[in-house]
Amino acid sequence: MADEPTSKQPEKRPETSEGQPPARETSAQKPAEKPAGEKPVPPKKEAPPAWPKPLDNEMVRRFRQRFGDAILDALEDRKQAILVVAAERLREIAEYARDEEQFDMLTDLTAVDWPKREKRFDLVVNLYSFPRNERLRLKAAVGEHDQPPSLAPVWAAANWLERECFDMFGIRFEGHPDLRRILLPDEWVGHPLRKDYDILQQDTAWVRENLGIESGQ
Amino acid sequence: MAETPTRHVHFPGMDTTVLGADEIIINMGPQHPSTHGVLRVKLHLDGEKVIGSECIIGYLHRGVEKIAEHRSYQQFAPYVDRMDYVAAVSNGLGYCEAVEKLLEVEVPPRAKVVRTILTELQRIASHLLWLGTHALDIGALTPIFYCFREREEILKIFEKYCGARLTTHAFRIGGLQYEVYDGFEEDVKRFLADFDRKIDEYEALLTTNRIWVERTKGIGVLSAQDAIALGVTGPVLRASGVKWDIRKAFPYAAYDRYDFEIPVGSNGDTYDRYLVRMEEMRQSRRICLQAIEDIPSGPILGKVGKVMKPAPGEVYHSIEAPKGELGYYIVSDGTTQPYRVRIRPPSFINLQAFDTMVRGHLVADVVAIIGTIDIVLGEVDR
Amino acid sequence: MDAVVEFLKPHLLPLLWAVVIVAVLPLVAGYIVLLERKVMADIQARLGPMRVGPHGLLQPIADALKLLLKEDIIPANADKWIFWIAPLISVTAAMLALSAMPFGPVFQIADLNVGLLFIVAVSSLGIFGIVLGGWSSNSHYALLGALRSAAQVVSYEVAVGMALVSGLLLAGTLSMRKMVEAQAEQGVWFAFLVPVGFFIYLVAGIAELNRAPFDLPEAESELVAGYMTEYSGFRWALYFLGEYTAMIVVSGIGTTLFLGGWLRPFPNVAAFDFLDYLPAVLFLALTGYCFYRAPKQPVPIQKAVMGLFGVLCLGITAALGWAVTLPAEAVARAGILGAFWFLAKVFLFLYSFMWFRFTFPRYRFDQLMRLGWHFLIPVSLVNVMGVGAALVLHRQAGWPLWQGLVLGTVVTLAVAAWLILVRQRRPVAAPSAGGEV
Amino acid sequence: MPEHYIPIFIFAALAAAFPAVTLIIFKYIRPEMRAVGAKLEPYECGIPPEGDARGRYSVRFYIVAILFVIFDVEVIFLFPWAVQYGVLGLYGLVTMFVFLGILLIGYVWLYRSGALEWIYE
Repeated sequence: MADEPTSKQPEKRPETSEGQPPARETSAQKPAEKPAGEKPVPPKKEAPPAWPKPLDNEMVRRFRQRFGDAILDALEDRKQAILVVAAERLREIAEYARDEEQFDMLTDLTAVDWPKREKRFDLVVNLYSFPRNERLRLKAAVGEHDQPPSLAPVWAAANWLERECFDMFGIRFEGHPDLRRILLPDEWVGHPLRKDYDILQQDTAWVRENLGIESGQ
Repeated sequence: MAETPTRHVHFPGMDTTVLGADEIIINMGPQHPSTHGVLRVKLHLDGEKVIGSECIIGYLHRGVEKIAEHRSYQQFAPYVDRMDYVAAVSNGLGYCEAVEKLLEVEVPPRAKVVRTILTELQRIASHLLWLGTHALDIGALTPIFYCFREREEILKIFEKYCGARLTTHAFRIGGLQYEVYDGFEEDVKRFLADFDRKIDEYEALLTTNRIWVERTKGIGVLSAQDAIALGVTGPVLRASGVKWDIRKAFPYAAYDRYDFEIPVGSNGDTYDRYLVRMEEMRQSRRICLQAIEDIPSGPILGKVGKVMKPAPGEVYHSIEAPKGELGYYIVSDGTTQPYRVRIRPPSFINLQAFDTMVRGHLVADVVAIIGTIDIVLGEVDR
Repeated sequence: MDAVVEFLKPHLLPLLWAVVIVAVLPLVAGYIVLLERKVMADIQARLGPMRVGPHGLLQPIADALKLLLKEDIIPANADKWIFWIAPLISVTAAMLALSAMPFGPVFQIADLNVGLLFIVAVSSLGIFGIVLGGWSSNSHYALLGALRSAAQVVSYEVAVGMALVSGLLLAGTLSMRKMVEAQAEQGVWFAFLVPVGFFIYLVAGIAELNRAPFDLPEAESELVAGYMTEYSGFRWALYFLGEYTAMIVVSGIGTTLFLGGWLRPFPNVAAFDFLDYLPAVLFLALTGYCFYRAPKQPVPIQKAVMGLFGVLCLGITAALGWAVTLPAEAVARAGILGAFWFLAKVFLFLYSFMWFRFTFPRYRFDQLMRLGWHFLIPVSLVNVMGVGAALVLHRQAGWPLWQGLVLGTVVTLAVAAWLILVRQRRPVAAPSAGGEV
Repeated sequence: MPEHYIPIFIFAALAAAFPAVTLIIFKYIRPEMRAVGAKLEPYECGIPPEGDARGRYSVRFYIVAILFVIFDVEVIFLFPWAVQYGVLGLYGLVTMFVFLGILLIGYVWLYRSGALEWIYE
């Protein structure tokens, strides 16, 4: 299997600074079949527009006016609006977005793990507004032991999405009606989508315990 | 007969609370004929009436999102076919377009049109499979064979185009891998020419059938308000009366070039969802007919390098998959591998509405409601 | 020994027939299953069983062997004795109902003066097999299936009874044989005199058989296999045998009371005498087809089997042809031709059962109960009254019978239409979605 | 008259014996296997069932059973009436109309009280 080498060392993502992960050293973790094909980087990508750009429009101003410091940043990335908000006030902001800004549907709720950061998780909430036909992304940094407010009271859709988020990242949402694992068995150890989750060790342990055989990995 | 909304049985000396049946807990699934795979539903029954339900999922969880973090952008593309395995082409389209958006690559028009045709054929195939299994759940044994007969034609086109029938991996990031084969247009045209009549055939079996209507009307009603709150998308949302389709809201591929209608229902019940999907098949046919007449010439692959290194950043892109909004949220850290791929599976989120839809109905309606949501467990569990 | 022989002597022919029924019935049931699969395949645009024997003709035998040799599982928590005996009840009850069934004027085990009552009573016992089997399995699905089955059968029993009464009013007898003779005398099948009764009998009969679209006790998409969920191997096959035998019974009653039993179409019209030759010609054609297809089979053994079936058909042709040549008053002629017509009508019923099964979706349980209690029972009640009134008008006031019957039918249909309209004004599904209970 | 039933009794014995005997014979013919473990569990989609299946059933089943007793007995009364109808004539019609009328009143009462509904709140 050509892609074996990458899957064997999953948690060695180099990351130097916060927020903006730079390009990884090229040669270190290349899959075997592409040895040095990295040098001629496509020229068209030489000077891409430096995403993300700061975003400033009417809506962002309204948010800023209403929530002040809780709106940490407003960005535009590939023509998509992103609001970076304070996790503690997420529910308030969400309620405001739903009621005043007409973002009536919660499209998606997920997280991204940045283990090197002070607050390692980015909670990502994708919203959609039917009347405005617009999308908005809320992002909030959440520490490993933080308990961000649950959005389930705001959108019923958040229920399972937050359960999945808890299952995969271990983020505990405060005020969630039924925070249990959803995809993995209840007795599962660890949260797989964290960057430091060791797949092989988990797999061997689970297989040994539950099936009574040695894992073939 | 005097009409009273609720009827009570009053037998002297009989207290129905004392005489009530024990609450029965029944497991439907994971190995059950009509839970469409490995869905497990725990039903709390009073007699045959459902007073509560819980979906237990994850039996097919493969960690697709984790796998993505250890594959390059191109390597991951075939994996998405395994999510909604009855609509692999749509999955692939969503993923490719998301990465293209991340790379800011322009896809040539020819590729866009071919993509549109194949995706719409896939929508028809997916709806056909849904229709067959849904009808089978409700006890109509015959439509599924007719549906498979037509679906077979579509799969044959897929097979000729890219060598696979189910998990096709039909598209490449930036456009298409293969030029369409000789006779592609004829094959598609032949299929489409006949297909309208075939839909009439299914409708003749079901649409006005009294039993079918009784089994589906008023069953699993989802109001527009509930549907939006639950994040439900796709035909389920449209049947509740919300006219929203990503093909119109955020046109992707070549959908902005074609005329088509978005069918909507009014009651949000199982019958409306049935009608919406039937009409969607006709509209898909219409799109294909327009597209196949005029496939632009030109290259089929945009300017993408062999090595894809999107600039750091993130993108969310979604398409109207047969089941609903299929979204990909991809975070790039500037390397050849995605830092995080989040897949917004329509089935997963639509399935959440199951409990709302099923309460107060009978056991027999449970299968009708599972069928009407049109879930694929490969996508729910990922 | 001699005393026993002497005792049995008057019953020799019936006893022979009894042995034949017991011996042949499982085979017949197996071939009905094959027929059903073929009909299903035809409706569903495919071929059906084609592998075992030419055109799958040996499939029932292969299935039977497999089921007989299959592992026999009795669940640990099941009530063993009841679990053991339940399918036997089902089969025995259904078979016993055949004992008063006239397969033609000769082939009848016993012509009871309360024949119809006996058949209805005995065949109703089959429900015990289903309920006991479902209960003893100690499985939720089986229990729900059994309860549904019980409620369904008893609900439709009433409608079936009423529909039969409307026919009985015309026949004036409970003896199965005399019913057919009454229809011969009056020169018309009762289905044409009481069409509503016949229709209700057909619908309620299907419901009583737990056949689609009323197959809720074993609705596979909901209850997996209903009351038979825990049954496997031969016990499961016994339930199947019981079910298919019951199908023959219900078809047999319908044939006898409504479709003229063993009478050929237009038995009293000499111009239609050529119909007597039809059976032989039909089987001759079948023979020809078998012999025509035999050499085209791919494997020698299949050729042989096809040929064998050809020979079988030829034998039947010979029997039917021989019967036709006999004088009109010969017992053998009436017996053989009668058996043909009776079975042909039974198969007409069976075919319609299959046809319905592959065309209609399944009713939901409350809808099924509503159809029974809110529609069929009142309509059949009115129908009985209508037929009764028509007969009195005919006999006492001298009206032509058909006028009264048409009047009665029109009134019944009006009531039926009114009931449908009342039903449609009501909400189709009572429960409100999303409500907390 | 009873001699009519002799073949039926013999047939009943045959019909009951046939499946039972087959069942017993093939018990010795088929390859012996002893089911163990989960095979002996009642089927519940691969999940160990919760609770005993033989709980208390819904009261509706009992109502249907009672209704059946009432109505089916009436139908049985109709059988001899139908057979003797030719003899009874108008007298039979009137009496039966009265009988069925009473039954119909009961039916209407049941209908309106909702006892014939399978679902009621």
